Amino acid sequence: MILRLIFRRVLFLFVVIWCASSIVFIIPRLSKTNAIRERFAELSRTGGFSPDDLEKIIASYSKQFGLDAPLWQQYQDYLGNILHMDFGYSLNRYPMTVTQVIVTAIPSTLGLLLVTTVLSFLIGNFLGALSAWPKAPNWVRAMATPFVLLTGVPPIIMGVLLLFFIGFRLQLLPLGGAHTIGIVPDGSLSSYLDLLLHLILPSLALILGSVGGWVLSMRGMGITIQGEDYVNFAEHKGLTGKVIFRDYYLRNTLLPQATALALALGTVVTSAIVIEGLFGLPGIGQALNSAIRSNDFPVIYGIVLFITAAVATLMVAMEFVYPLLDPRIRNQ
Amino acid sequence: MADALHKSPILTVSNLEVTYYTDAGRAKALDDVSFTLNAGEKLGMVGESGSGKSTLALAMMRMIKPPGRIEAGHVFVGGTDLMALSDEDMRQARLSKIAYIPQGAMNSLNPVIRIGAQLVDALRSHGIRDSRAQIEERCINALKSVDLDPAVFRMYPHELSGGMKQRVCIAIGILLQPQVIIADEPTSALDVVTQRQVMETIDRVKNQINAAVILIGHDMGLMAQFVDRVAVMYSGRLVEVSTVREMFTNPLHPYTAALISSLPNLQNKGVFQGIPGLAPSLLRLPSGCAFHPRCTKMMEVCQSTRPLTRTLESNRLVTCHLYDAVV
Amino acid sequence: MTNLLDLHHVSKTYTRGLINAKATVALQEISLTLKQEDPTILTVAGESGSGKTTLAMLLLGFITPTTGQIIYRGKDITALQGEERMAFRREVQAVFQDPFAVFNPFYTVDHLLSVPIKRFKLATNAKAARAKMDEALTAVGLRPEDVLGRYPHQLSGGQRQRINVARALLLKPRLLIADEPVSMVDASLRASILETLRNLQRDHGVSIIYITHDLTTAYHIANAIIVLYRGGVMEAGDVDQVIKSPQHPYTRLLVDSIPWPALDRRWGTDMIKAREAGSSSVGCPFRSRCPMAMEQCKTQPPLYKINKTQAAACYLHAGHPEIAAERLTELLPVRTQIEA
Amino acid sequence: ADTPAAATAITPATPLAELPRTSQLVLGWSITSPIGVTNPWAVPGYTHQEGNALMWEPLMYFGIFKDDYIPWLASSMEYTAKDFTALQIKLNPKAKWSDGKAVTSKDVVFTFEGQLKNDKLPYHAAFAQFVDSVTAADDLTVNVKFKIPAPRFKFEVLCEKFDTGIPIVPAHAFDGQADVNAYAGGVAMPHSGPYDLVAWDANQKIFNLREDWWAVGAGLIPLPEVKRVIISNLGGQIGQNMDTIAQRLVNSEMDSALDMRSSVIGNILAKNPKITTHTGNKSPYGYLDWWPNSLWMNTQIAPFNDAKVRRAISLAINRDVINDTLYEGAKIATIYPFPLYPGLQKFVDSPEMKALEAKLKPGLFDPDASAKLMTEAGFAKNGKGLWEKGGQTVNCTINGFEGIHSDIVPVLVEFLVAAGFDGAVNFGTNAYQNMADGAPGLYMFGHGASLKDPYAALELYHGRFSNSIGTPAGNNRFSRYKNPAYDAVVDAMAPLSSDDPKFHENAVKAMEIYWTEQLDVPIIQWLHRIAYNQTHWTNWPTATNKAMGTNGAFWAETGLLVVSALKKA
Amino acid sequence: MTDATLVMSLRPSRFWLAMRYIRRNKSLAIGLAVMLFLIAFTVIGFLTINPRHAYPLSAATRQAPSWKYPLGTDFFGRDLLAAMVVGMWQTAAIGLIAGGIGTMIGVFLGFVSAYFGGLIDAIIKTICQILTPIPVLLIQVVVAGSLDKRDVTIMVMALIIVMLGWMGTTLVVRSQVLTMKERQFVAVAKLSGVGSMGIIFKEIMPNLLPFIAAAFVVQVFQAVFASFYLAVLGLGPLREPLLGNIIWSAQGQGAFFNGWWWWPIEPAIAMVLILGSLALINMGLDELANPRVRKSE
Ligand SMILES: Nc1ncnc2c1ncn2[C@@H]1O[C@H](COP(=O)(O)OP(=O)(O)OP(=O)(O)O)[C@@H](O)[C@H]1O
Ligand SMILES: Nc1ncnc2c1ncn2[C@@H]1O[C@H](COP(=O)(O)OP(=O)(O)OP(=O)(O)O)[C@@H](O)[C@H]1O
Ligand SMILES: [Mg+2]
Ligand SMILES: [Mg+2]
Repeated sequence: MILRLIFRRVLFLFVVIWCASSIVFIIPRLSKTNAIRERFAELSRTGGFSPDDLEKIIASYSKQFGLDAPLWQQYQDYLGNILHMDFGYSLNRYPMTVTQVIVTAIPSTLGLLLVTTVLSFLIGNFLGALSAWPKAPNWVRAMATPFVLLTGVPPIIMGVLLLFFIGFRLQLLPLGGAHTIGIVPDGSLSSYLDLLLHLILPSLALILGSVGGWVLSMRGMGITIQGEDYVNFAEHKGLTGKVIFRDYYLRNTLLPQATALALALGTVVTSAIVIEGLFGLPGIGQALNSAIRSNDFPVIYGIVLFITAAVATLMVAMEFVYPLLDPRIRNQ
Repeated sequence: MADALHKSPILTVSNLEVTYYTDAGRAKALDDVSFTLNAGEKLGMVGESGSGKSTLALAMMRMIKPPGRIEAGHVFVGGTDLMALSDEDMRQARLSKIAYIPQGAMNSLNPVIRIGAQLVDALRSHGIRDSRAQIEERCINALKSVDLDPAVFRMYPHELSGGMKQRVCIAIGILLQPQVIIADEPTSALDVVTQRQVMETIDRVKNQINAAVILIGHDMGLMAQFVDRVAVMYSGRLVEVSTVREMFTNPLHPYTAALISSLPNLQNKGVFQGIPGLAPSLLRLPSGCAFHPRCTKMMEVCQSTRPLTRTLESNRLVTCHLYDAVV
Repeated sequence: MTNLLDLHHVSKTYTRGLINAKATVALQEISLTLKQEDPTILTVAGESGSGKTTLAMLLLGFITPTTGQIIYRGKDITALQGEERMAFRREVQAVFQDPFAVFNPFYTVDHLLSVPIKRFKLATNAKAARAKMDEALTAVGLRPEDVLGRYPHQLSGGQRQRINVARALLLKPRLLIADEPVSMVDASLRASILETLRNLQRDHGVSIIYITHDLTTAYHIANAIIVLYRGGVMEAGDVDQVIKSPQHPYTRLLVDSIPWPALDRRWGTDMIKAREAGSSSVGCPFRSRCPMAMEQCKTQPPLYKINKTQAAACYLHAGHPEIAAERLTELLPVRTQIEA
Repeated sequence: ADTPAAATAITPATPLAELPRTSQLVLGWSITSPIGVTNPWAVPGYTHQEGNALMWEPLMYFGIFKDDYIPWLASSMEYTAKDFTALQIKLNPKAKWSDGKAVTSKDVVFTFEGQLKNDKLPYHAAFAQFVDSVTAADDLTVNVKFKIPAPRFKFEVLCEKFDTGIPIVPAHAFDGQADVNAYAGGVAMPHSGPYDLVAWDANQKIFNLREDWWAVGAGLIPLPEVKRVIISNLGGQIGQNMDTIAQRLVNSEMDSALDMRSSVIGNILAKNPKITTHTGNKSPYGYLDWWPNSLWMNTQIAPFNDAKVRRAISLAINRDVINDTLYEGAKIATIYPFPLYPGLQKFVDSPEMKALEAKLKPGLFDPDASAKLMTEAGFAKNGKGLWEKGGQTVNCTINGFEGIHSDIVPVLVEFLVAAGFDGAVNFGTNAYQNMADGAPGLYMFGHGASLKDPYAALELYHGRFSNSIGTPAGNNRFSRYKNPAYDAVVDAMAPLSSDDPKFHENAVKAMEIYWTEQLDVPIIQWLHRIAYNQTHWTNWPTATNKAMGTNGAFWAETGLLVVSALKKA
Repeated sequence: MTDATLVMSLRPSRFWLAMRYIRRNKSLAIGLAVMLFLIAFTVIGFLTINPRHAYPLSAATRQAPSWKYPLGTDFFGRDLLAAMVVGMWQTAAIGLIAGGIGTMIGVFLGFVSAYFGGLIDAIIKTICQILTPIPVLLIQVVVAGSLDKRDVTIMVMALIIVMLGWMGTTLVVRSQVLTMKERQFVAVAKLSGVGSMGIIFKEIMPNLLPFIAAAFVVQVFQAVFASFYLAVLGLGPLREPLLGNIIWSAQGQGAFFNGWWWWPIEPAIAMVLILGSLALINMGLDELANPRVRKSE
């Protein structure tokens, strides 16, 4: 029974990954662009190549990367390789493998995104729940509207504004980079503080850019729940506000929000593309951005798949967490 | 002993008045409602839908929410005026002095936490600092007293049937042995067999803790089976309060009379006698007595003057011009 | 003449979930006949979950039986097409329990009445349609100008339910399924709605299947009664007979639990046995709650004909002759016994 | 599959010694190359930019502003045949690899033969075209035999300048490497340059000075004062953080960084007077690159096969506006397909060229003349004011590259739209593909050919590169132009050295055809505007400080010369 | 009972009721007010400016806001006032096209899926579920990055955004129709002889209008957001003065560093106003569609 469920979920996971991989495989190939050629154009523009018949080198490399095979063949190989967890080499950063590109980029992104996503999730949900709660002080409830406005400020704009006012005008915080130049992070306290200092602005941009959404959705849900009979009955029972808030509001709203959290991690990577670019942080967003701009197919596939798989896995994992959050699901 | 208790009412409601301020205008949902209740007594509260029964219950709990407002009145429970309490004291008073068993027991339990926890949090919120084991024992006793298996303590609401949930709500209601229990249509969602079980349960636990019970509903049959006295509401006013027997044999108010004669019973098969006309909207109440457009005994005075509530012999209350002279 | 309605061993089983199918038997082997020439009011009673609504949905053709057939005027209703289907739609109508839910909140209440007039072409022009609507509303004691043009939430529950009845009146169906038509209406209004229903049968020859868990109203309106428990027929017969002298332990429990609005008929003093969860699908469904359960009850008891107008499915009556399920209807009286 | 050779990070085995900021040089750059790749043959991952040029050395450098060769691993390199078919290389006897082994002719032969045989290496095509054989005469002497006269081979291939030329690689480092293209190299790779890679992660790349650098001992150069070079990763997309890079330079976080937009560099200087540029604190703040940009087009497809249309496009472009609006008055707009380095400046200043220019007016902006030509070519304006023939507008989508063209291309498009050409911008990832395929439209791209004389640039339009439609054109040969008369002129130039009068005569002829036929539309000279922060380091290469004569870009092949010449402030 | 009131308050005959309602529903009021302001800005703008000035080389360059150029000009010589007007209009076009098509697809699939059920439902639902964890914007970036920029017009941009933007609406509509389908008035309509189409369009659809309106606003929000995002990355139609494009080109020229703050800030503010008002309207509509939320106000 439970095995069957796990089997079905894993199957689902595979289908999701297959769909995502097919989409990312097909779309960039719709234009006839030869990734290798674009790469060599880049190289020859920055020099290092004799302008003489580049085409020969291009043909040679196209062969090595299997780009000269018929599309169908490429697709098969591609799927086969994915099954082996082998995304191949980056075209752009050969002989680095796609896995290495991701592994290099992920710590920075993960550190930034995980922290900001979780923080904005917590802050947003807390404020959202509060703003929906009739017993909350008026000023807390009034905060909902500014937060809705915040949902209208995409992280990139938030980043640009923060950079302009705090970075340029006030010169309060570092303008970019993950740490002070020349420091080799050695795990010491000071190197962490240095890192933290550099991450304040990008984190703020990400948090402020996404917290509004949480406030909104949590508020909507909180208000819905507030009309539920069991909340009324809780008041009739003479429970303290704290208990009602915690056990009757939060417990019941957290469930759908948890799924949304898993999904949000996927969308936040998109914000990372712009934020990492803006603040010169070498993470997965940057890796993806430059891969897209240089037709580095394997890296594009690798990253999109990685993120999709991560989100899908989280979602599936959530389904196994649900029963812990909501006993009603346990029986099904 | 019973007699001694009967002498001093455990619950006194006086001049309660509630208004809802809606978009469409003001609706006076409770107008000058007063009655008393003795310990161990069961009062039925009947009336058409929208006549203000639930509003009365909520007002007694001080749980009227905006756009509603309690405009005036007092509710004395065992000598304390609930209306005069601070918010915190009122919170404490709920469940410990006056308990409310909700209308929709189906949805009144938090679906994500165990039944046990929902009993425990009620105790803890009332400053009970006993050990875990003691508290658990107390809860299990409460469950047992409503005929539930102690195993229910560890169950979730969705694992219970409607009748069981209703009984859990009753168990919560008696947890702190309140002096007054208000049950708002506790069985309208249940079938007759379960309904009977639940009513019997309420009766039994009431006897255990000697509380006064107010049963809200519109099923006269249920009232006949269960309560001692019946209060009839019409458009936010209490039009009659009598014992069941008196009400069935000698209804005073024309509305009550119509209500009684519209009841089906085994003797009068096939006779249907409704009350003509419609209940008025609270927003546009007729002048004078709200019932006069439907009243078979309407007099001129009824159209212009609001009748006052009078206490007749044997403690019956009635609000009707017919009895202006009697007093 | 063909029968108005024939149910041949109709069963309905709900399965939930595609993979781990969990089956609920909602209705079991019901056979029933209604004659065209004898319009009647038949009550189907039973507690919650006994399959009453399922029966209504089957009769209306909204769901199809798992086994068995429903024959309407000689035709299997699942096989109806085109004209015949339209005719069936028109001739078999319903009044539902919740007087609010049947109104589309987007429209004024006129919608409820004007749509069928339009669809079934009951009137040739708007004026005739309006006249028809007025007539039907007046017949249920409403003043058309009071209700027409209003939104459902602007009317009281009683008014809404009466409009429902007016709708049934307007269509003059041959068969009316009334699924708990008064359970959500104030006691004071019940009487007038029930009266309208009864007039429909008496004056317009409409057969009514009155579905309820409320034996009081059943007793007052119906001629015959079928008592269901977990989808199976427990007892059937003349309504007076069954309610005044119930033979099946389940019917007895039901009747005992009715909160009669009478001072001389009180509930018994002994507490009744709580319903237990789960029961095996074989044997008498009431077995687990039955105070008189016997070893025998592990097999499904047949219907025993106790007297001319009463039968019960219980081994307590094993001395009486068995009666085949499809002949059950023969026991049910048809003519209304007017005004005692 | 072979084992992955690259790494995800290189961490120093022991913590790096603390150095004062004054001994460290911080350079801002976008590092996109694969971590751990130091092997010049790990193509296409390897790039000499991003610091690798500090590890590798060529036979000779060419100091472009000094206009002379700078012998390095080779002490001499001479053509030994009059017709430029043989070349002898003598190595510096003191040259050593970082592992202490001597640099010998074996390494040179290995390097050359590698390029010749391995068609994945960047100079394979050049070697295959010219080189017949490479032999080691002794440990320090290498003889190269050419198949055909190769007068420019020494300069183009064997010398490092700008971003071209090849480094010599150690033969022994490749022993046992199955696939030399997949070998990353890492820190283990022996190299001849003075800086060792010591740390590399996503944020930065750190090099330490190896004080036993052979060139110091050989007396080529004093010991560099820069003890450590930190290349700080600015992130991939420059456009996104141009503001911050400029500000960080002003804040002296970095000593130098990648080149700046013309709109930005002036402000950098204004905000920090310690910062200087190639031209000091005066416009145009930069030095000339070898990569003048033209609007190229496929001269084989309609309507660009019509010289009138090509000329009309040129006439629609207002080069004064380009200079004034985009480049703060610097004279950037050009009419030549080559950069005006000393040798080429001499060429264009010759009376013949001046006369030709006066006659043809190649830089003229004249919308009326443009319109006249278009009408002659059979076009008429449609309702939207765009030229149209047979229902087709002139597709003037300009294919270009966002990172470098985002200032100029939008302006060009407006010129074209204003003159009735259907202009648009394509900074897509297929821009280069379109150029290579010869898709309709205009291609903004450089020439990257001539440095000393116009031959290399003029050869780009030779008919032998005129691939037929459907096959990709070679890099920088997007014109696909075919004209026997033109080919004859260029062929005549090929075997001649640049100072040959015949060469000059033919070059002028070729330029006449280039302009009249408008083979492409020259737009701008390419400038590198690099900020040099003198807070910590001085003696940056500038127009007046030609000591090393290089172009001053630390990321170019000559970057080692820039870094090693720096003096503490 | 309450959803009846809300539907009615949408009716023109209930204009004053609607006004009164809006006064209570502050987010809707503010959102609509800002939206009206933006529309007025664009419309009046189109009447007063020359759209040609939204393109480079049409004005003096790098002018700070002044009487002549109220919003200043940029490095390329665009009059930013004209650019704002045209950009706002183009943003609206993308939002409306993408939002409209997306909503139509979503509503259609949602209805088909829920109303007919069975295999169709299973397929549509599964597709939605499968596509949900795929980060849509990421795919859109890949798509936009892979296209020939010549082909990226405003319309194409909208289509890219529609491509993966319909699942949310589908699922919302589907679940709404599923509950709606079980409502008794549908059964009554069937009894009244109404056919499938009649039930879908005459009985169910009108009741879903608030949901569809909310879904539409969400779709427009997402479309505007996505188009802005792609444009900021330089993946949109590059010549057009899309708000994102303006920021993109400002960043490319170091506008902040050079002190041309108005260049990126103006489109940023415009975008915030657009997205913010959409979010507020969405929240307001949410209150309309969800009676419980409304009750609390
Ligand atoms: N939150 C509210 N806002 C506005 N009016 C309200 C509100 N709650 C109740 N009312 C009005 O107050 C009156 C009394 O309502 P109440 O719920 O007390 O009636 P009731 O007798 O309990 O009816 P029922 O039998 O249907 O439960 C009704 O007319 C109702 O419309
Ligand atoms: N759509 C359905 N899917 C699965 N099971 C169903 C469905 N509808 C009804 N059932 C089950 O069938 C049984 C009979 O249900 P039905 O609704 O007919 O009962 P009922 O007698 O009308 O009850 P009530 O008095 O509560 O309306 C119940 O056990 C119910 O849970
Ligand atoms: Mg009530
Ligand atoms: Mg039912």
